[in-house]
Amino acid sequence: MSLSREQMAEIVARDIPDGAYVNLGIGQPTMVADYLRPDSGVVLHTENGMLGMGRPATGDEIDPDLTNAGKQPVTELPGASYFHHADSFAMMRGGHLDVCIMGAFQVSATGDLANWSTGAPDAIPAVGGAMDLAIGAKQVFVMMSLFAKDGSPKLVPECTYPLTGRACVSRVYTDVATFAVGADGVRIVETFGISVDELTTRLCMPLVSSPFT
Amino acid sequence: MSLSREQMAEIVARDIPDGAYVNLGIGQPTMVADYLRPDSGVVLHTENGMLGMGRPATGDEIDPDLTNAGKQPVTELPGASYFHHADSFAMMRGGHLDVCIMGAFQVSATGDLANWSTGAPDAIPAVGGAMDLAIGAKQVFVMMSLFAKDGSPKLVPECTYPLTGRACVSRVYTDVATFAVGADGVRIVETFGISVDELTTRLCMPLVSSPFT
Amino acid sequence: MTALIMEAAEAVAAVKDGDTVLVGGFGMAGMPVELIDALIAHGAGDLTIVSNNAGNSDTGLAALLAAGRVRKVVCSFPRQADSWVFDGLYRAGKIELEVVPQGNLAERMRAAGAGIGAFYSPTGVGTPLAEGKESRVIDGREYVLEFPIRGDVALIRAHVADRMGNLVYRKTARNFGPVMATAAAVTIAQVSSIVDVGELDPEVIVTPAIYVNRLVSV
Amino acid sequence: MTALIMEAAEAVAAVKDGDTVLVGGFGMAGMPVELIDALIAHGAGDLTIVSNNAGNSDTGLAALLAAGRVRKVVCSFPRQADSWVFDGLYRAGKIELEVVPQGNLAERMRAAGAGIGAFYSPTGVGTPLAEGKESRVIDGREYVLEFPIRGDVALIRAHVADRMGNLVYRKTARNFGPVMATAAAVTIAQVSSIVDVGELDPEVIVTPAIYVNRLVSV
Repeated sequence: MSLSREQMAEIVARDIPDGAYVNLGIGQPTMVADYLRPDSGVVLHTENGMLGMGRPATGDEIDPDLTNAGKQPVTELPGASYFHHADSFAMMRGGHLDVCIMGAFQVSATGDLANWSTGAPDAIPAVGGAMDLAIGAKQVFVMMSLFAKDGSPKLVPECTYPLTGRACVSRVYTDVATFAVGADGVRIVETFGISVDELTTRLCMPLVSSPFT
Repeated sequence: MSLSREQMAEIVARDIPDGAYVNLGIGQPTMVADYLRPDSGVVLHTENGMLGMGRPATGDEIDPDLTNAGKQPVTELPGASYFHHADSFAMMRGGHLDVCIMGAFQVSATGDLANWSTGAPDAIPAVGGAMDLAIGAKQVFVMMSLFAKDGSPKLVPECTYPLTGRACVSRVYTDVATFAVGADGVRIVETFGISVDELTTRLCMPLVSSPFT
Repeated sequence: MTALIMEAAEAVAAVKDGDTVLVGGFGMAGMPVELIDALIAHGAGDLTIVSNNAGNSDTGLAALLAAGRVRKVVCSFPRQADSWVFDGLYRAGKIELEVVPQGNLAERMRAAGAGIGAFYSPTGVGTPLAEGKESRVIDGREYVLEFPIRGDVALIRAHVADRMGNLVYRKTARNFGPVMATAAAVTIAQVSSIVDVGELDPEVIVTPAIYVNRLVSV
Repeated sequence: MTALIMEAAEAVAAVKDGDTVLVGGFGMAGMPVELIDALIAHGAGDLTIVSNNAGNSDTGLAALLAAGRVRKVVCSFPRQADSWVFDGLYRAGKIELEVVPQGNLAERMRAAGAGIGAFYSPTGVGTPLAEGKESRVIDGREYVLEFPIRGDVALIRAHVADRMGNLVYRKTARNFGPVMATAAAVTIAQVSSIVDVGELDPEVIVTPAIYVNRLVSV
């Protein structure tokens, strides 16, 4: 059976090393925080200038001066620190974050990421920090459904949407399979309710089916 | 009569605008601090990461963690702030200091500064923050004796010593005259115990003798 | 020179028609709302606004845009759920937009403040936002050449200032404030309170007074 | 990963022969003396040392140099009244020297930590220290292209750390520490005390724990 969004978040959380510095971007990836063990020592970074971000703020905790990258109110954990935007993006761009987790429109066989623009001619372009995160973190994990609503795959030989970053994705977590992207191509790590044959058929690209090592 | 070092420092201090942010470098220019009016609002910067530097520390005030660019113990004034080296030099390089005051081996007719190396073949090169200060401050004031021990002028048509910075000096304060360096050349602002004729004779370069405006 | 303490209206009178104005804030956190309102009342137009977003709802930057004062927006993320004012102007061809990746936006302003002529950034390589820009391979990695973004005026919000202009911020409202303060010819900071010189611990000052020209207590 | 608390000897075992080691301090302020002593005892050689100065008197960096462990020094100001160890080695042709203007030294390390491929600096233009370097005129001003300086290990001194590795400094002893912490693969900080997580105010942390790998309390 394919995975729910919650199950995907749980699987991603499992793959984050203890003590890692992690950026969860905005939207779906922020659900990963719910599945991190409290004793994992994972420290969350938010691009608007904070390490040690805690869970979403509720009720009296809400402070307009303390938000995440999605501009939602959050809390502060012991050991947190604040810094300005240039320092925050220096931290990202300089390769200091261990993992960042992002959504995607498309990921290519070589790890290219497209997640900021569908290239629609009437769209208003808006990129935020996505391009900085894509090229900055030591590992970029993507979370997405493997197929679009029209059934077309989002893991593709080459992105047709405008790129966010080149050759930057290392893992792709989807509802039906997890993939590792490496120098030798895309390897299937695990499948959920779909056979490798069906995956290979529906994805118009070569896949390495051996277990990820 | 020519000026003592103290008198030169006093004259330089007089030309620093109230409220200016000023770097006094190391050595002789630090004497200028003694002649700033306490109510002048001038704020001293030291390149090792501080605004609001106070007078030299004595006795129990001496703190090895609080020194000036010459590594001498200093004090902290109310309103001081500390910052790291990259921020300190960003402040200098970014043109935020109003005035910096430096010594010199030579200053050229176009405001080139040579104050870090005599170019002697056996000298160990050492520049410190001089090149950053030279090109960073809005105005660079030089304090020096006008003539070397051998009688040769240190204000010259072109520097023969290796440069610290190009076209960066705006004022030259010497024991016998003060000069302003501008687009039209070097103007005599004031003389001390020497006639303009003698100055012109001893300096092998054209001088504008009209009062500085 | 030491910062001058002013009313908002007097402070923003520094903005002239055609100026580039850096506006702090990430969403509402750190947004200098009262300064923007004063800028709207002041009336300067033909402005280029550099800010992370392009206004939300009908207030603040959105109101400045709605008043027709803005020629161009330089930002990382103009399109939001409540950015209808910008969206309308953009679709009507009434406003220019330069989209800059957020880190390049911050770093380009940092470069302006730090006297850096240009820098090679790995962000945006291979994307449409690098089109037409110089690139260069350094140690096997490709970079895009990015140039400084300078402001004529910066409008920022901090938490507490001392009378000299030293600033501290509060939590993630710090965001672009410290960077923009370094990048503008005139920096105007609105703060929640102004204390006497000496009341802020020199170790914790985030923006030294040298970067702050005008203070407005709101 | 969260910083590990170690003895000095264990911490500096991260240094390997041939490494580039960034060493904090401006004069004695911020100099990680105990870490340098441990490095001397550790024995790694063929090192490149990046530091503002090249050692004073016969202790610390000077002792490391005297022990013959250093192949090259990258610094802004090697020559001081009490730099006789360096002076002797240099004049004997036993040590390489790269003199870098102090601001370029700091900015090149900052670039390494910030993922900047190279940057155009106005410092040094027209001087012997820019010879052989690329230059470029931007907006009418000439700049020199400068490349990052990365360390394999940074040895720095801070004032207080929490157990995660967050650091605060003291007065002008801050100097190169925060920059070097970002520029090395492994950053080792010696501190006067280590407190529990949560005891440092998040607003005043200068070096976030992400930049600190090993802590030594001295």
